[in-house]
Amino acid sequence: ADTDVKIVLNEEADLLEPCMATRSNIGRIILENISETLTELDVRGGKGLQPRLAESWAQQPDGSWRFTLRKGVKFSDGSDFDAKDVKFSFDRAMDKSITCETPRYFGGMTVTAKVVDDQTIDFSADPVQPILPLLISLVTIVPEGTPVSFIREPVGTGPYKLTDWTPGQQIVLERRDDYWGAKPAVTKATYLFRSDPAVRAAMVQTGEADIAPSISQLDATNPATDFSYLDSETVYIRLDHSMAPINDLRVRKALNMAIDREAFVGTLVPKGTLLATSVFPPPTLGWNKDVKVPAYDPEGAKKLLDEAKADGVPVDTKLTLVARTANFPNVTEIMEAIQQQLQEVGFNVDLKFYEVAEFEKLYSKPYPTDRGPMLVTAMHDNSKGDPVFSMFFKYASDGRQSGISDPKVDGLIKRASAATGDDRAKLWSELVAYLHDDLAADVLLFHMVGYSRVSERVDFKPTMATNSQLQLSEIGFK
Amino acid sequence: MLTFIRKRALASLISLVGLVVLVFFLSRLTGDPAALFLPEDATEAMRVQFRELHGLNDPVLVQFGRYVWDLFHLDFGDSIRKARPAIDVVLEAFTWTLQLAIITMVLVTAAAIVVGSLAAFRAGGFFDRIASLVSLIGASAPDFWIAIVAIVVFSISLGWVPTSGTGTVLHWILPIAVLFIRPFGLIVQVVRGSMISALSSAYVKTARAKGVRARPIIFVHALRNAMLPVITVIGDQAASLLNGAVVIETIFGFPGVGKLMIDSILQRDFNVVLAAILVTALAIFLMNLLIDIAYAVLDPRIRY
Amino acid sequence: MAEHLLEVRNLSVEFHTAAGVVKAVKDISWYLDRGETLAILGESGSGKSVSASAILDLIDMPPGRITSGEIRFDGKDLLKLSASQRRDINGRKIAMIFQDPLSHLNPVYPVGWQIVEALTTHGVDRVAAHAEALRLVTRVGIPELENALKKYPHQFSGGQRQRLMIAMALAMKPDVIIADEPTTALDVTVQAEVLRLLDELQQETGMGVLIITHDLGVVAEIADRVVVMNAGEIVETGSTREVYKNPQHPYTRKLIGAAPGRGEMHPPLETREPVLKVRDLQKYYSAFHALDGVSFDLMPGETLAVVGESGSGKSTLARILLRLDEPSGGKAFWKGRDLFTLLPAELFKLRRELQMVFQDPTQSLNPRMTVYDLISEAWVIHPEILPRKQWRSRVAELLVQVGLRPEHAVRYPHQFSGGQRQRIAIARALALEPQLIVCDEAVSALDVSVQAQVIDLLDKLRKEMGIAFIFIAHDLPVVRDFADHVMVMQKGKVVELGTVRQIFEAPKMPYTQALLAAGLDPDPDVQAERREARLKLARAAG
Amino acid sequence: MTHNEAMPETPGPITRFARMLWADKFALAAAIFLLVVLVMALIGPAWLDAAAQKQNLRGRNAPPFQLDFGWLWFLGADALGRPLMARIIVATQNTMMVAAGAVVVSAIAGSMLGLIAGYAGDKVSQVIMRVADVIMSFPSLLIAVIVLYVFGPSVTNLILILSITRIPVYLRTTRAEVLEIRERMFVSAARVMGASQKRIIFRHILPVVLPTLTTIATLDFAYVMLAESSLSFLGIGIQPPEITWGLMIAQGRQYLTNAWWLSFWPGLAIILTTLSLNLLSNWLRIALDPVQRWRLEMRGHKNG
Ligand SMILES: Nc1ncnc2c1ncn2[C@@H]1O[C@H](COP(=O)(O)OP(=O)(O)OP(=O)(O)O)[C@@H](O)[C@H]1O
Ligand SMILES: Nc1ncnc2c1ncn2[C@@H]1O[C@H](COP(=O)(O)OP(=O)(O)OP(=O)(O)O)[C@@H](O)[C@H]1O
Ligand SMILES: [Mg+2]
Ligand SMILES: [Mg+2]
Repeated sequence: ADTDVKIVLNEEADLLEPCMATRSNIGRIILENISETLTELDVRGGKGLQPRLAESWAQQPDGSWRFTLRKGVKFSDGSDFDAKDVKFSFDRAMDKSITCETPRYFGGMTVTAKVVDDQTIDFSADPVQPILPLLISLVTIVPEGTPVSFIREPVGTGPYKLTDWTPGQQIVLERRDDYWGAKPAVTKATYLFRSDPAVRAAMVQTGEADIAPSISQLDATNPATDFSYLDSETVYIRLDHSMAPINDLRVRKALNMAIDREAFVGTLVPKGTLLATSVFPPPTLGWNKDVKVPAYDPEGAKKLLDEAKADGVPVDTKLTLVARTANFPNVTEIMEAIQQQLQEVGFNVDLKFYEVAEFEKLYSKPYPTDRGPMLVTAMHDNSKGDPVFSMFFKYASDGRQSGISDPKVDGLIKRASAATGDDRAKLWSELVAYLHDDLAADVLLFHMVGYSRVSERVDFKPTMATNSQLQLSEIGFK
Repeated sequence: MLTFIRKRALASLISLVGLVVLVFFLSRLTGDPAALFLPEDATEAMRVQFRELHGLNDPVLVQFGRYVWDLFHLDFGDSIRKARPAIDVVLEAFTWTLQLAIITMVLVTAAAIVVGSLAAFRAGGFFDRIASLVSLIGASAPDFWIAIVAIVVFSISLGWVPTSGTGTVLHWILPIAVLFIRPFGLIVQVVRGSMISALSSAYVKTARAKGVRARPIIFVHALRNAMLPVITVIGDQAASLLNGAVVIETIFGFPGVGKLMIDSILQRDFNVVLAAILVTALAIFLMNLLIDIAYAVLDPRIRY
Repeated sequence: MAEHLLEVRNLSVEFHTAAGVVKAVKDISWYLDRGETLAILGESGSGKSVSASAILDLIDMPPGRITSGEIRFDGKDLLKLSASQRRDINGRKIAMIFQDPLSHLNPVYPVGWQIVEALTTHGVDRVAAHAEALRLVTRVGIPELENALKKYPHQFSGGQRQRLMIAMALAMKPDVIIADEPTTALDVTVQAEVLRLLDELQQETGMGVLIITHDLGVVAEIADRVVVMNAGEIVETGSTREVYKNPQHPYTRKLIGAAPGRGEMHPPLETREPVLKVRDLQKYYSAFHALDGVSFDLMPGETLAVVGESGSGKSTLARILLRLDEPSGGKAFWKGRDLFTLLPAELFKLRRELQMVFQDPTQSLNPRMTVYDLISEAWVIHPEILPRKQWRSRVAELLVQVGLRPEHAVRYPHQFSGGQRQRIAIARALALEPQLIVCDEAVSALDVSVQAQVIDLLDKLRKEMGIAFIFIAHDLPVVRDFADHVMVMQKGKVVELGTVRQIFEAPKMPYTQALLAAGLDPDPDVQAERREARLKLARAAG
Repeated sequence: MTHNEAMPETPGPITRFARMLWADKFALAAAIFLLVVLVMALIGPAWLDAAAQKQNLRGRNAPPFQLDFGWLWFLGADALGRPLMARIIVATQNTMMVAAGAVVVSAIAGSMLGLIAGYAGDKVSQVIMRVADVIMSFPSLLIAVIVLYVFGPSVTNLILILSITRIPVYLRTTRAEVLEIRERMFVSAARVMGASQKRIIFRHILPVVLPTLTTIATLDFAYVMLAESSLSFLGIGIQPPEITWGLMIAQGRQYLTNAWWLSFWPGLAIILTTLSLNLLSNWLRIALDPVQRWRLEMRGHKNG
């Protein structure tokens, strides 16, 4: 029918497990389409955290959070939605016998849910969590009694229900008539899967699909259908501060100054790409607009290196520039260019590409003991609106992917995590500035831009969130 | 012949067992599925829990014992990523691959034999030169070129066929056409070479003396004598199709076993890898058996 | 002047080779009339087969080239017809029996299929063709009929293959049949049958027969006229009688003079310790007994001729003695050692002492090796025989000894005539200086003059070096001249074994007697008398 | 008497083959092209490495057929503005090393095993063939991942992986032919002369199989050159900034519709190399076959 859409994605969902909805290939299909959450972060209007299945929430004096739930909500299997479902869903997602993604957001704290009545539920966290409502936006709600193991046929409260899944071919969602909220325009959505970006773009062109998220910049040639958007991914080079010569500040600064970031934009990375000053992208809380991208200054870099050398820093040591194959578009060329730019100021750089598993060994702790000084190029995704999802892992002394160990950083992270409101934003900003300007903790490169192709019959504007979710209710027809 | 098949089946069974053992142990040397399945910022607790859940903490021998035990009960284990029986996942994909392989190989075989034989009949002639040139260029060009150019021309510009996917007969045309090219080029060359010698044999003279027409001389008298290397190469090409046509599957969104296998290997989804290898191996073993029988059928001088 | 059925005028054929142009046929002319039999006699390698091939458009051009001439058939010049017109004539109007049946039968199809095809190609329907094929193989005397049609060429004996070839050629009852050495591998009784069959068909259909042969007896038996070729040219033509009684050209005279079967028979040998003892040898092909208890002794320097029915197991015996096939039972001792239980190393030593000349020379020569390589391979394998320096001269010497020329050394097997290949095979066997040579129809494709030369050579070697021969042959005059002992075989069994004199002068067994009686005499008059007598007998019986 | 004078002196094999090569102009062109490739492989990196590595983002994806920057830019520039011509020349060495290495290793190993399997006893043959079955059904990517983890990345390992997967074709083809050829009479004749198994295999059987093997090998060249790049993404073997033609094609893949020259020229290089090898192997097939050789010998002499 005219109100059907076809969406072509780059990879098929392995599962349709609600508790794995934070994984993009699953989330783009089910998040807020089939499985809803209590709260929802609005990226489109910049309105911050919005109610979804919860009508409101407030922090209790003891630091716990009370959520008041929406009435008259039904799951697609006909059962009613109440606080018991919420508790069940949370406990299920945190259960040890199922390896959901949810626990990763609740690391370092213990959270317990307590049903107050059918429409009310309390979440208490130890230590107290100022951003608990934000974290709760990552917990999808399933009906009580859902098996505590991965499922393939999700039941949710969302506006759509799963009607067909032919593995390898398609997934079909159809609109529910008994949805609690406003009726979306799309009646039926068919998801198709093609790994080749050129083919995805072509499918919209030939009318075989209506929406193709993440096409290649090169194929985005038609302004009428192709949209670019900041896609919440940040590319940076993680530096290992425990190794000479990288343990020297001058060397790290030189690394930063040696790279001509501007030159990449519009060439190897698309126009619109932002130069990064932190590992999370701009709309996130605490993004610091005062921190400036280091100027491209090869002469300055050389000078710094000379100084360091004069002080006995072994600047000639071979540095290994590590990257993951096919990590982001043009990764090979970008890395080759960076290698050359570093070499031009006098670094001795070896370039190495690794497959995911091998790369993972170098990227995450425990690092191999026989590693030399490494520059690990990685891409990090944070579309959740708060730096907490990045900073601990990337910079805390015992952060899993941290290359530094700095007491001041540890302290700031701790404080910021516990703070709320403007305070929180300020602390994060301070941390960003400290990392960037004082420590030169790593070589931040780009906030990446994604391209989507949307057929002209469909009214849809991709956003930063399109990477991880694609709400059918946001799609209209022209 | 029957004893031959029986002996052969037994030997194949042994190699199948060998294959399982080999793949099982070797694949476990290649890293930890936990790191790949879990998000990069997963906590250590999650990792431990994951390994526990999938029995990856046990000694490898225990894991192997368990696997074999399950295998005896026709249980190939579950896919870690897909949380469903590995064998279901594999069979789904393999059905597609099998169809694709069979259709392609039938077409390739027929076409390559005709073209190769005709090329050999007038070796060095115009047809020979053109046929060889075209088939060789096709066979040595990168397959994604052909695939993408085919999509641009036939789907986007001409709109004759859909770009990709499955469903209708039209969907099959491009993938098969692209898959066709390399085996075609190779087999044309092998047929041609083999036929040149066969056509200069004395028995071909006899046939000419009998007044046999050119066509039966080529396709009846000479061809059967030239078939041994040809069916071997056909078998080889069929085997690589059975192992999955990755580029085709990737570009045309064809849900075959090739991409499944690659993804599973890269994600260390061992149960799927093992099941996929077992299934394709079974098909390949069977095919090789048929080919070996075909040798003896084609050439009565061959004895086993 | 009336048109002849088939007429060759001024035909010349040459071949291109790496070493230059070989003029195989030089300006020859002859004709054949309806109901007539023309025999082409001539030296081996004189262009007989090539000229026959030219008639059927079988010469590969290039490298071959018909440089001049006409081939007129039915009023048309064949050389000017289109390929498809010639195809229609081939097999239906003109058919050919090839000299070398093994390589000329398609190895991967049952012989029945191949005969049927000769018929269906020209429009006979399949069922009728099958019945006809059955009738044809019956007429050429193949045993186990129905089953035989399903067998493959390699499952037949040399003579049987030749008969299948004949059946195939006769299938369409052609106007002209070209028979290239059609009886070389046939024992005399079968040969007689085949010749009679040709004769009958000729009576029935009035076909013309062109028979290429070196067997003067065959010529005397069936030919009306004779053409004698030497070195690519026709040196003499005339009626059979004329040519035999009054040969003009020296080559013809030499040929007739060389006809075997008139020399002294070998005196009995003094008994010595046998080098080879064969006891109760058995060979089964599933239920079929190809060899059924064969025993004999062989002394050094002795020639044991093995004669007998085609398909009686002679080649099988040879192959088993050389360990090319495994016996199903029995024993054989070479100088006291059990041949069949030798270890590989011992076998290797033994290989030098035992050699074989195969019945199908074409197939036994590696097509990718030059004659020089083929012969000198013996010394590569057994370097102790001859220092490398002398290889070239020794190859040349061997070639000359078997009647070839040293310049042939650089050619490849396919560039030779049937008889020439046979001689290459003999030269190769001699190169090893063995103590026993098994000759399986080793001289059957040679014209009598060359044959005599080769036999003389073998006899000399036998005398001088004590080489023993197992000489499988069907050509009784040759056997008579060369053998010490004769073993007569039938159906896998030895029916009679004795000295030449015993066998030829006082044969005991009826089969031996029949064999001797069926022998042909080179003298056309003698042969005519015998034929007359036979006819009378037949009439009396009928 | 001496016959030495009488035996004609043939021209030495080199002049003979040169003459035959001259007679086939296609093969001659192929030989010259391959010679050029060989020279490039030898001197390319030393000669043009600097030019091939020099990036120039302003000249990125510069279109071909312009001489503004110099002849090295005649084929255009890649995504980093490096001249494609220089890169193709420099890449020749790595490409040839890997491709020739893998093809030669697999062809030799495969055909040797095939000869053994075809000629040796039942047991040995059964073992070899079943192992080949196993290799045939072992996905090459898995072999690659395993080798990568067990032995670490290196060019030798890359060659090893590529060749292991191609062994079965050669093996099976060789064996099939041996089964038939060993029944031929000239093999019996050689046995009667006391030829050792080695001699029979190499002197009598191998020459008959060889042409088919070279035909397969030439096309495998193309296959290996393309497959190599798909393994480099695992981090095995040749990696940027080192280059091979396969890698260049892979890198140019995404530009196929915008800047076709990025992958076209290296693709063309592969096609031309394969084509040349094949033309040459077809020529060799005829040159080595006495029955066919006239095709080459005639042409030189007269317009036949
Ligand atoms: N392809 C060829 N290349 C070169 N020479 C050839 C070729 N074919 C035949 N010849 C030569 O042509 C001559 C005639 O050969 P042909 O086969 O006609 O002899 P023939 O008279 O049938 O002899 P035989 O009685 O031995 O069969 C021979 O000297 C042979 O060497
Ligand atoms: N491979 C085989 N399979 C079945 N039967 C065979 C096979 N080889 C030979 N025979 C049969 O064995 C018998 C003896 O064959 P052999 O070749 O020894 O005969 P021969 O005495 O040499 O005859 P000829 O004089 O015709 O050459 C024949 O009847 C033949 O049909
Ligand atoms: Mg002849
Ligand atoms: Mg015989």
